[in-house]
Amino acid sequence: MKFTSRRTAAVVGVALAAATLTACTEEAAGDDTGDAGAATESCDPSEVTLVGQVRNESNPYEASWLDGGDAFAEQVGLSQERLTYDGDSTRQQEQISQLLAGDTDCLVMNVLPNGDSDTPPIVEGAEEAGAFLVTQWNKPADLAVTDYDSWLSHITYDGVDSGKQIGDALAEAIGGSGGIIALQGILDTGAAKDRFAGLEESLAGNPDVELLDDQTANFSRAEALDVTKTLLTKHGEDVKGIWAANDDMALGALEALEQAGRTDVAVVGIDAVPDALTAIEDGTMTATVSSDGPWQGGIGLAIGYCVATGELAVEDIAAEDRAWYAEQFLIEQENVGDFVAPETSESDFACDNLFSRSQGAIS
Amino acid sequence: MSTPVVTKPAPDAATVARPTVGQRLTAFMPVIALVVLLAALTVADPSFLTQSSLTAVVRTAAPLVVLAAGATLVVLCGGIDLSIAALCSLGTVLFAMWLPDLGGLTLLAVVAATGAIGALQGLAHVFLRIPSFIVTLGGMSIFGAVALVISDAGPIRVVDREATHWLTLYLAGVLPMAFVVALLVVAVVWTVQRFTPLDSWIRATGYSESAARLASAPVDRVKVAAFTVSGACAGLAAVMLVSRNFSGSPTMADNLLLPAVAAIVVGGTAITGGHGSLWRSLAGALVVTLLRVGLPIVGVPSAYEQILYGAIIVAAVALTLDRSKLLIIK
Amino acid sequence: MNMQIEPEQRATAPVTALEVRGLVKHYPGVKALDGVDLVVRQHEVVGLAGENGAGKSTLLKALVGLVRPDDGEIWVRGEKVRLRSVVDAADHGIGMVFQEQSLVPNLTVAENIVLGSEGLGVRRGVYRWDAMRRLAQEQLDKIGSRIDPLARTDTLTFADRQMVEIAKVLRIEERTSHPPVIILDEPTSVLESKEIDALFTQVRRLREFASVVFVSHRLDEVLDVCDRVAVLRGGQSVGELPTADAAPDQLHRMMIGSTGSDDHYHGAAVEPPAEPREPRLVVRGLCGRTFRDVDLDVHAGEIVGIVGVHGSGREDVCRALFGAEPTTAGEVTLDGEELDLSGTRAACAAGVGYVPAERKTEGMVGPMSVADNMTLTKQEARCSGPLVRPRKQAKLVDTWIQRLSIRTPHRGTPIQRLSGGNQQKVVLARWLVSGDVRLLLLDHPTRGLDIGARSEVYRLMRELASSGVATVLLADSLEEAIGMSDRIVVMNDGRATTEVDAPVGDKPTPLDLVKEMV
Amino acid sequence: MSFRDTGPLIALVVIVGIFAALSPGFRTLSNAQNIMDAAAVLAVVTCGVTFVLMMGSIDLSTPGIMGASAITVALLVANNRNDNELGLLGVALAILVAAGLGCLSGLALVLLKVPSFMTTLGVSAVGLGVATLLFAGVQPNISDGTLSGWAVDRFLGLSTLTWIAVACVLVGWMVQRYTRLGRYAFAIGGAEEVLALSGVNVKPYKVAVFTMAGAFYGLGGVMVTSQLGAGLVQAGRGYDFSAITAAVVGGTLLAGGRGGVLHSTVGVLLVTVLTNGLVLVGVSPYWQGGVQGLIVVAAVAAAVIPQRRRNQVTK
Repeated sequence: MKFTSRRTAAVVGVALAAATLTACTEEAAGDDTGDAGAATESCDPSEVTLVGQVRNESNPYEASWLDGGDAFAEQVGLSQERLTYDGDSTRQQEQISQLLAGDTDCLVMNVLPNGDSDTPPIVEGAEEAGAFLVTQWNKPADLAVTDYDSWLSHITYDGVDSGKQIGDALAEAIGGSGGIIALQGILDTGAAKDRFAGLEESLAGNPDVELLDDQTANFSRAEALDVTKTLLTKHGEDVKGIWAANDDMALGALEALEQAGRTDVAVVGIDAVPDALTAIEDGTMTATVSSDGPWQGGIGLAIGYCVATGELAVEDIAAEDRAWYAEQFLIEQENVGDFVAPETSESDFACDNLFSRSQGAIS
Repeated sequence: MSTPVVTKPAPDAATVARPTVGQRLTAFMPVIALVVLLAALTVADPSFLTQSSLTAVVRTAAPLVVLAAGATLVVLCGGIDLSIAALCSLGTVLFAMWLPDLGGLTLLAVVAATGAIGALQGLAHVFLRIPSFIVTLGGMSIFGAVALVISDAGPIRVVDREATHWLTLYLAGVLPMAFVVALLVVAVVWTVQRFTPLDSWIRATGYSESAARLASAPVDRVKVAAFTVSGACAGLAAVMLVSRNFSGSPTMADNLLLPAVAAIVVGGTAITGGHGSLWRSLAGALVVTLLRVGLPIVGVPSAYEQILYGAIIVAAVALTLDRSKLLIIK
Repeated sequence: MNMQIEPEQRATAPVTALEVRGLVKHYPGVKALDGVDLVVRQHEVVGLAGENGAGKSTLLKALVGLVRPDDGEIWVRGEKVRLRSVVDAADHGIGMVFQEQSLVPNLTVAENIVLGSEGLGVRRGVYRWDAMRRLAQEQLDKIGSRIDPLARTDTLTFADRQMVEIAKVLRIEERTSHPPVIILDEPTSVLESKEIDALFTQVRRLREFASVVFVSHRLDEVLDVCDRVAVLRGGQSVGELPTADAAPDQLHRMMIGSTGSDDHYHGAAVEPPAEPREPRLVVRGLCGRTFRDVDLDVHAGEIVGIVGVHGSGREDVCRALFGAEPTTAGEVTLDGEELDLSGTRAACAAGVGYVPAERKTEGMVGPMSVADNMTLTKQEARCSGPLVRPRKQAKLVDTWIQRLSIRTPHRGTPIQRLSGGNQQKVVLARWLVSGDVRLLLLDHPTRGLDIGARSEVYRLMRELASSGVATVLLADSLEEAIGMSDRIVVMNDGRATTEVDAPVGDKPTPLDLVKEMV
Repeated sequence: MSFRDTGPLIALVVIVGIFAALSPGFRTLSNAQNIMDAAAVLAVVTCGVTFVLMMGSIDLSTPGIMGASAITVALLVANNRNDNELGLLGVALAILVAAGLGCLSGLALVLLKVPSFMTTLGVSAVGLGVATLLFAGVQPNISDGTLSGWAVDRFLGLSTLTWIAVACVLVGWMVQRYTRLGRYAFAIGGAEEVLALSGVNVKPYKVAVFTMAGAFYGLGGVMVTSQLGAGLVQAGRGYDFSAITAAVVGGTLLAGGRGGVLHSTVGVLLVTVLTNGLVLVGVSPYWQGGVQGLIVVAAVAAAVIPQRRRNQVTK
């Protein structure tokens, strides 16, 4: 009796396992959207869904990005769905996969991945669902955009270059020699690493500039304030300059300097946020490198829109325009006036003018 | 003055052994909350209620379910595990690092490693008598640091996707394998709990630790076991995240801590211990996931989304919590 | 003391201070009060007696506004009142000293005394410690206590805390111009005999300026301190007795509604073993935090009582033998084998059982079922292998429910819904279900139980002893210790000082023991 | 004073000693000032959370409430977004908003009977939402002289913010020692049911404690705004757990009924000294979090071990 029941159990178990295996499928059944690859038919312009996704709206740069997206959407008579994931990688993935579970035929996504590692799943998801995707800033170096059909383009700024540019500006500001401290971004991001690599390049070219200390302040103004204060105590008068991986941290460092009563320290950052530009105008900050939020918010959607509506074919996008560095400028007191109010014009987003700001393919 | 002759004159105490309608309803509250929320989202955006959309929700919810299920055991014992998210992040790093060497065994190795780390926390809690809140708060920062150091603070790509491919499959075309695994975890833990003395030990420990100890229930071992399972679940959730993201990263799951605890409480498990179950946490995790992904997808603007999230989560707990078991709400 | 009393009030004929007419209270499935009447006159101590479940606590709760009766009336000095809260009751001059002490442990004595009605002690939300201390001192003076009002309450002894409670309840005098009614709910259940005497002195003092309702399960006490006893049974008033001409038996009969046995301690005397055998439990030179060099022998089938005042260390010895309290030195053997004192699991595995004094917090897990509570300890009783066998468990639990006549609607009922006596029987059954218990350590096993429940516990203890279990008993009262034990060990200041044989027919008197205890 | 009370203080002294021995930069007067300044915001926030913990509740609403008050104050004092120039009145209004949010957690706790863990989590999300709404995409920078002066002006070597923190600790201690609110918060943690039996309605006190805690967080948010010269939605990020850690390390019991503002302040100093010392000693930024976690556990363990009892309940 016992024996038979055990045999029955075994049979049932094997049967179940077999059923399980045969029932496994690569993708969910249901909507017939996923005919992998870019949709061959073009969408009616009014059917295109535009989605912009950034970390949060409580950051001026990213808020301006979404506003740029809205401006573009308005230009083509649509509206943009604004998504934010609060700097939470898992939440970003969750939102994307939920988005892709809906109607993806004419979906255009302009996404700021939270970190390098967040890009592959987004790309694969979009590819599978056939949604048009443009990513910005973060991408693993070995992931090639040209391997995909739905992933139209990846845009970023050359972090190594910007890190080096402001490093050089800082070296110049402190007279070519002296100690500096560096405030790193979130350690787990490509931007932070590239920018720091740029600083190291700059240091190599300025042998008399000494890096006294580097600490992370996680791209945060508040953390930069505390870290800078502590480092100022540690190194005292030796600190001649502060290199920050973004403007928010540079602004935090400025506050720390003010509180410590130090006016002899040069500060540089990256991103050209409005407050930093004001500080450069006032002369309290030395330099920053521009990145253009409103343009980034618009251009990603524009590329997707042009492809979705058939005005541009994926095959026609040159390989060097699939992953490219956008134009950036070193902003110092002399030229700050040109950047205080960044403007985008409709012509920036015209389908035949999409890649005008390219500084070359990402190497 | 009467002179009755019966020996036991008092009326037989409470003849009600069966749960009342209200009590039965409380047991199903998490599911009711889930259905109501789903209905509300559908009203807000009718296209939300599609099969593929629901499939995506459960797929998304899988790691959260596993995390919450493990931590539920600790909560049932009257403690709390704040380290699950950091441990899960560490798990993703370990998985990505070990995969090239260990191949198919990596999953087991990661689950075993995180389980062992969980056990270590349990031992520290039990033998040093440090409140679990502190032990796991410390664990949270320690695991975060370890993950940062061994990964060199960067994501580690997983090249060999075959190892986690099975988790991305769909059972019968609709059920994501990850969710099936999550269901299995809940079912297995629940079954083990249900059919062994563990269930009564855990509840006794949660309701009244000193009574359980004086009844010679193996309180210390039960607690260590709960932390071990919680750790192992964090490892399994880590594998699920890796299968989704094709990489491990030292901060990948850090933001899942509060959603996981919220899932447990929304499910109606008492944060003070004793009362609750893993099934409730399953429903809770689905509610939290719906809130996290559903609100923005149906088009609630970011600022209002947070306000709504805050309000709904409090309302959901107000619904699901069985207050008859709790005298004082702290 | 009693400065507030106007002489003529005391002189006049007894005025009714409080009257209860036909009070009814239903709970789901139970009629807790079924038409209770009670009259309390001024300057009178009224005892309230009744078995557990007779409705005493519900009646008291109704009197202080914690329970709203479904029917019936409460009259205070000729005025019909509706009591909605403790404050309401206090405004009408009714206050209660609760059975479970109701002091906040981490506040000072002064704060506890004025808690909820700080009066001058707080001005616009700000404490004025001087005024508060004075207020508290006034109350403490009323009962002639010397407790420091600024001491933290959790540093006081149990008896002192009881005094603080009484001082606290006397605050209601300030809310009413009339003499108050003070309710004492089981005030003696955790006091030692000396402390009880002090309490009784207080009760007699209280009578000078207040009325007192005194509830105790110890009938001798009730008869001792009260002027009159009202008896409740099954939620009904079954009558009252003037204490002057009442005997405990008479009262007992009224309570249980039949003639109980005269001496509830000794059912049947156990034949002492013919020849002295090796003792089952041998303790030599046991030392711990609160006790030193304790020697103790307990034979199989023997009940050994340990008596001592608070601080004698007897509770800790008991817990140490169960592995729940660390020891620093000493040898303990059980049936010749060394007993592992490293933890409760080891003790349990060796066949030692322990019933803690704090039933509600240490003895049972309130929200869990009778069955789960009963089988929490011995896994073999409900499992085969690692798996729980629900049917096996149910059968066993039902057997023991029947054997110990535990009154519960169902084995799945949460134990907290049972009456105290039935709860205690479940806790005891926990050690019996596997049938391998060799030594039982009973720490106040009858605390808070009524007579009926107590005699059942006594009967059970006897049965276990006659089946060969060795028992160590920390009794609730000296009488209980004397009545139940075959031998009594007196502990004094952490040492076992004296041993007194107490065979049936040759029992020592309480006085003999008290001399040794202090 | 028992060991439990003095333990954290001893730990503080020991850690200060170790860092002083290891790092010359640590032993300077300017670093001492630095530590005090860095501890200011955390001290104020911890004051608030201490009262909640004393009741045995928990409060995770700090990030949301601080964010809301930071943005509110930045928009109400002289700033680059609008023409408001309310000065100190703006500060008061921001604190009022924060107190209102705190009140909301308290009300949800007593009216809906939802555990504080969840109500405060919810209120935190609400606070962040309100902050994001007010933020509206443009960083409000303050130009109000008084407010930005708080972070810069010094008196006896310490910035005004630090003196505000000192005042808060004093006020907190007075509230705890001399007001009914403070003593009842303490009593609620000790034996809530007894208060009810004594005829005290604890609900208003619970709401009041959460409201007061909210006000403290609000002041914390204002202080962060003063430090940074701008209103940030993320002004309170991380303060929830660091404040609770500081309070617990200082000897305030999570279960309630023990500890207090002074204990917590010792905890705040301990945590701040650790952060500061680790950077000065040159511990890799990767490891800092871990070392901090380890030391916190060790500190609590050292305080707990001497009082270990068998059969003791640890949650």
